[in-house]
Amino acid sequence: MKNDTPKVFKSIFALFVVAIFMIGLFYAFVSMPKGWGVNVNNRVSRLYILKNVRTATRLLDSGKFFAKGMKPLRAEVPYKPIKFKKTANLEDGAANVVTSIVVDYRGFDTLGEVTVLFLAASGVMMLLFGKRVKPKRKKTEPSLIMYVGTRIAFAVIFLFGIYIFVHGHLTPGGGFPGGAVIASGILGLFLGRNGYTPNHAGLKVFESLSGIAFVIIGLIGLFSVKSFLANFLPTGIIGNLYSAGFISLIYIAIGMKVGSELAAVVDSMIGDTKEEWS
Amino acid sequence: MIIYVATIVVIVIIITSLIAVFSKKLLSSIISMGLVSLGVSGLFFFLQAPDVAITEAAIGAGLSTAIFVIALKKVKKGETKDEE
Amino acid sequence: MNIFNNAALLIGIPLLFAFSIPLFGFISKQLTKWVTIFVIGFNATFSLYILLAHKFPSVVVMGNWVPPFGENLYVGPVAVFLVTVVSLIGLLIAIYNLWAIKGGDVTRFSVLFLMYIAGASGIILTGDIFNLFIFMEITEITSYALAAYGPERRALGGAFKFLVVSSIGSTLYLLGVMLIYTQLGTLNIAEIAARIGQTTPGLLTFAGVLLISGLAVEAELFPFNGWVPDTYTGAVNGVSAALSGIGAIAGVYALFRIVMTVLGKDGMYVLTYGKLDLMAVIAILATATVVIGELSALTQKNVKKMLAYSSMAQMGLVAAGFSIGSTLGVYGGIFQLINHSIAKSMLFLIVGVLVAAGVGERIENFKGLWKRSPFLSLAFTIGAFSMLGFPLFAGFWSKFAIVGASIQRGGWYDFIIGLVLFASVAEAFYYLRIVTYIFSSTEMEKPKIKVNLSPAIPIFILAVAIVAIGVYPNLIGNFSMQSAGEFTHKMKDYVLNVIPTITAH
Amino acid sequence: MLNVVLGWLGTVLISIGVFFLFLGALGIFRLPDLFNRLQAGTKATTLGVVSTSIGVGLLVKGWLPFSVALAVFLLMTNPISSHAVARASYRAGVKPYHGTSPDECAKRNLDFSGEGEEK
Repeated sequence: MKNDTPKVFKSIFALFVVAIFMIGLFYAFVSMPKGWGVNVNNRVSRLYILKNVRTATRLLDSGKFFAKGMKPLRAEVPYKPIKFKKTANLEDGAANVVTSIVVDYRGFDTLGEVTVLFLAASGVMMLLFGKRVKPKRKKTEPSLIMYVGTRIAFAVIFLFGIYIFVHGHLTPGGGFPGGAVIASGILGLFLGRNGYTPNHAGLKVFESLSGIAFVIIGLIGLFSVKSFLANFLPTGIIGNLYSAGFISLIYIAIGMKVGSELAAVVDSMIGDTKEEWS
Repeated sequence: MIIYVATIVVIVIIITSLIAVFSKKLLSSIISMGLVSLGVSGLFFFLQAPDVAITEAAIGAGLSTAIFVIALKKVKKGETKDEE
Repeated sequence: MNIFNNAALLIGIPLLFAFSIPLFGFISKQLTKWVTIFVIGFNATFSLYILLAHKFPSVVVMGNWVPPFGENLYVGPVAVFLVTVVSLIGLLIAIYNLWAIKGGDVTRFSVLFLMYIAGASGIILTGDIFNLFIFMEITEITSYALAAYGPERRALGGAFKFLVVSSIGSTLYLLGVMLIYTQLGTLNIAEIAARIGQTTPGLLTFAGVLLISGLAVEAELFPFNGWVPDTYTGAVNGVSAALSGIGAIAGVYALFRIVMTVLGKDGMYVLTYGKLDLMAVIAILATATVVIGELSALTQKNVKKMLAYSSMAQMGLVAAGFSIGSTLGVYGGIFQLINHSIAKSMLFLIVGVLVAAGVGERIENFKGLWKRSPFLSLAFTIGAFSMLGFPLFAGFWSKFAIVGASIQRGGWYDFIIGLVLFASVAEAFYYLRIVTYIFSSTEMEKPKIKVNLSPAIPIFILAVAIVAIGVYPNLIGNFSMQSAGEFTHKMKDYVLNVIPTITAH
Repeated sequence: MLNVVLGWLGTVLISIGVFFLFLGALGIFRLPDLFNRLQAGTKATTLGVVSTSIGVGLLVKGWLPFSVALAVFLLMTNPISSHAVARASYRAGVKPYHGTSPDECAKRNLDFSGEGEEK
């Protein structure tokens, strides 16, 4: 398709849009209160924990906080203020605070992110679906050095990926980077040998089972603690491998899922397929 | 000290992203995108977010670059097939 | 055990089955479609139960952290009502897909379709501004993939356009969320809504513009809806029906949840803080959307493209209804939204059946359809009459409500009456053209169209629903009225229910 | 006593590593073509980084296992990757420097056609 718009106008228009955007962003940051960040006095924790929770329980019992005509919510579940310092120094026992935010406080978001990745992989596979065909042009056969080297490196990379997601609650890292590291090891295997194909059915089963495991952990929380994705395991002593409740379980599930998904994406991208519509 | 290193990294990021936008070859765009990701992951590390840094390095610089290259190869193969 | 705390199952069960559908795919491809129907049916019955039990609002806590700390689902009147509609329409489209989807990767299609509906439900249910983003991503990613499904090349082009536009949109939305988070340090919708006055006005304006730009992509408002015609035309008909019937509901809901609850002021008429009256902006965008959509639809010879432009215009009407800001206006908007999604998804399904029968998508191909298939012709006529707001059909009552609301509001909002009338005239022109084509006789004898049971059931149910709502509008009018309050009286109906202990206002 | 010895050893290792890294950088500047530069880059930096990391492991208490693991990983991957780069560029038609004689690859007429050397 031919486009007759002169290039200069396009560039000017693009610059105009970008300029408006930048001016807005600049204005937004300039007009921000001093300190360049969250106003600490208004922080959530201060507002709700230090001032209000004690009185909140009392007021909730008297029903004053509800609008007229509204039934009190959670009437059957009494309002419990959160008990901090249940574990040594954090409320969910993870030495890595990022992890406890990602998996415990905002575990639902993480479930959503995993789903996004799963759907992206599914979309790629759906688009590239078809009968596998042999490539017409012959590919270069990688040398023996690559073949042996990638296989040895794969073992180390795989181990490292597992380390990253098993220690997610202790050291920086977690399910997503661990899975990505594993997938890049599998990518190395693809580079090392022509016609390398992982076990498709195995990858699919792995992917499904780990996703199911994640949701089932959430459902166990729903039926034992009455809240979806609640931490239902004891939090243990901070810094131990067996601590932080269900965080490491979820990270193992995420790591396996991300690893197998990305590997499947790479596989379906590399393989040559022919579309077929019955 | 770390502010100087970070400044250098930021400059590298800007230059590589400009290369990614303006380069004529798609392959060099992809490679420079990978470099951008690498720089960004370093920047995350300087900003004391090692979690994000590891993720960015593994996914942005490693895997997505590879997937882009594979996709580019696939697209080019399709083009030549149509011409023949 | 309290069933309302289990509303998390509305998200959890679809997720569980979406992850396990590839396993079912090993057994049989047909089985995956049945699993989809089963799961969406579960969602529909569960949400219908909650809707009829009248025990909402309730707050579903995620991860055992009370609202401002963790995340929550807000099962309020709007959420329950819209989730019910979404899952019912999704169920019907899934039944249609049972017949329509053949070839290609059926397993993955089932996964994506199931998650599309779960994502739309998630957008509607969630009480967290970032979680909203996640579910937006889920619906958008599934929409690209679903829109690209099919043997036709044009599907890819449409899907790619949608991909580009909506990734820009979601980036803008994320930027807006970031700006608000830097100001308030919270992501909970209720808390932001209560404390929105503490932000800097200029920054709030910019953040609001960013949020609206991001959400308007899925709500199909004017400058962000360039993807609509190509994507709807290119996609398989079942997917087009889902995009216009389900995605539109979620998009409009998200847009007005942000504009009215988060950025809006409490009270009868919604105004905004900051230097910009965001509702006026929405009204202008809605006007532009209606005018452009209707005028473009007038010139189309392709029925599917015409439906796409008409869908755009209808979303403009919905936004116009919302932008009046009064309870009656919101009521009209929600009512119009429901009518639109019922009628438009039915029309797309009918076009799908006709295309599969070899009739084609051009207007000329509809000539003499009455003799070939009375059932489809009648259903199409019902849908068309509902779209153009013919009395005794569903669309009439919603347009009537919007007009009434604008009269009640007065002032410059009177122009919305003109807008609705203009839209009705234009719609009458292009829908009645097709209807006359359908009932005109041709000399050429053409074979009769045989309609399978699987597409016939959803079309029949949707047509009956349109007539039923038209005859007895309170069928959904009551629920719409119940919902409308939540948008306009945000403190009483939303914030205090989520965080009863909130003090900052 | 042991600490002093380890400290000296570590310092010496780091110095060797830094020297080789410098040589690698110099080689990349001075050498004529891609293959030579690749050789300089890989050979020198492999030794340089490995000995630097082991030296750091000796100097800082408790880092030795990590640095040894790092060194092993580098020893495994660095030569392989540069081998792959060199092979790909030779196949892509990058001509070696004219002073490179003999061109063993051309002489032995290695089979690059894709008929597998090994399966």
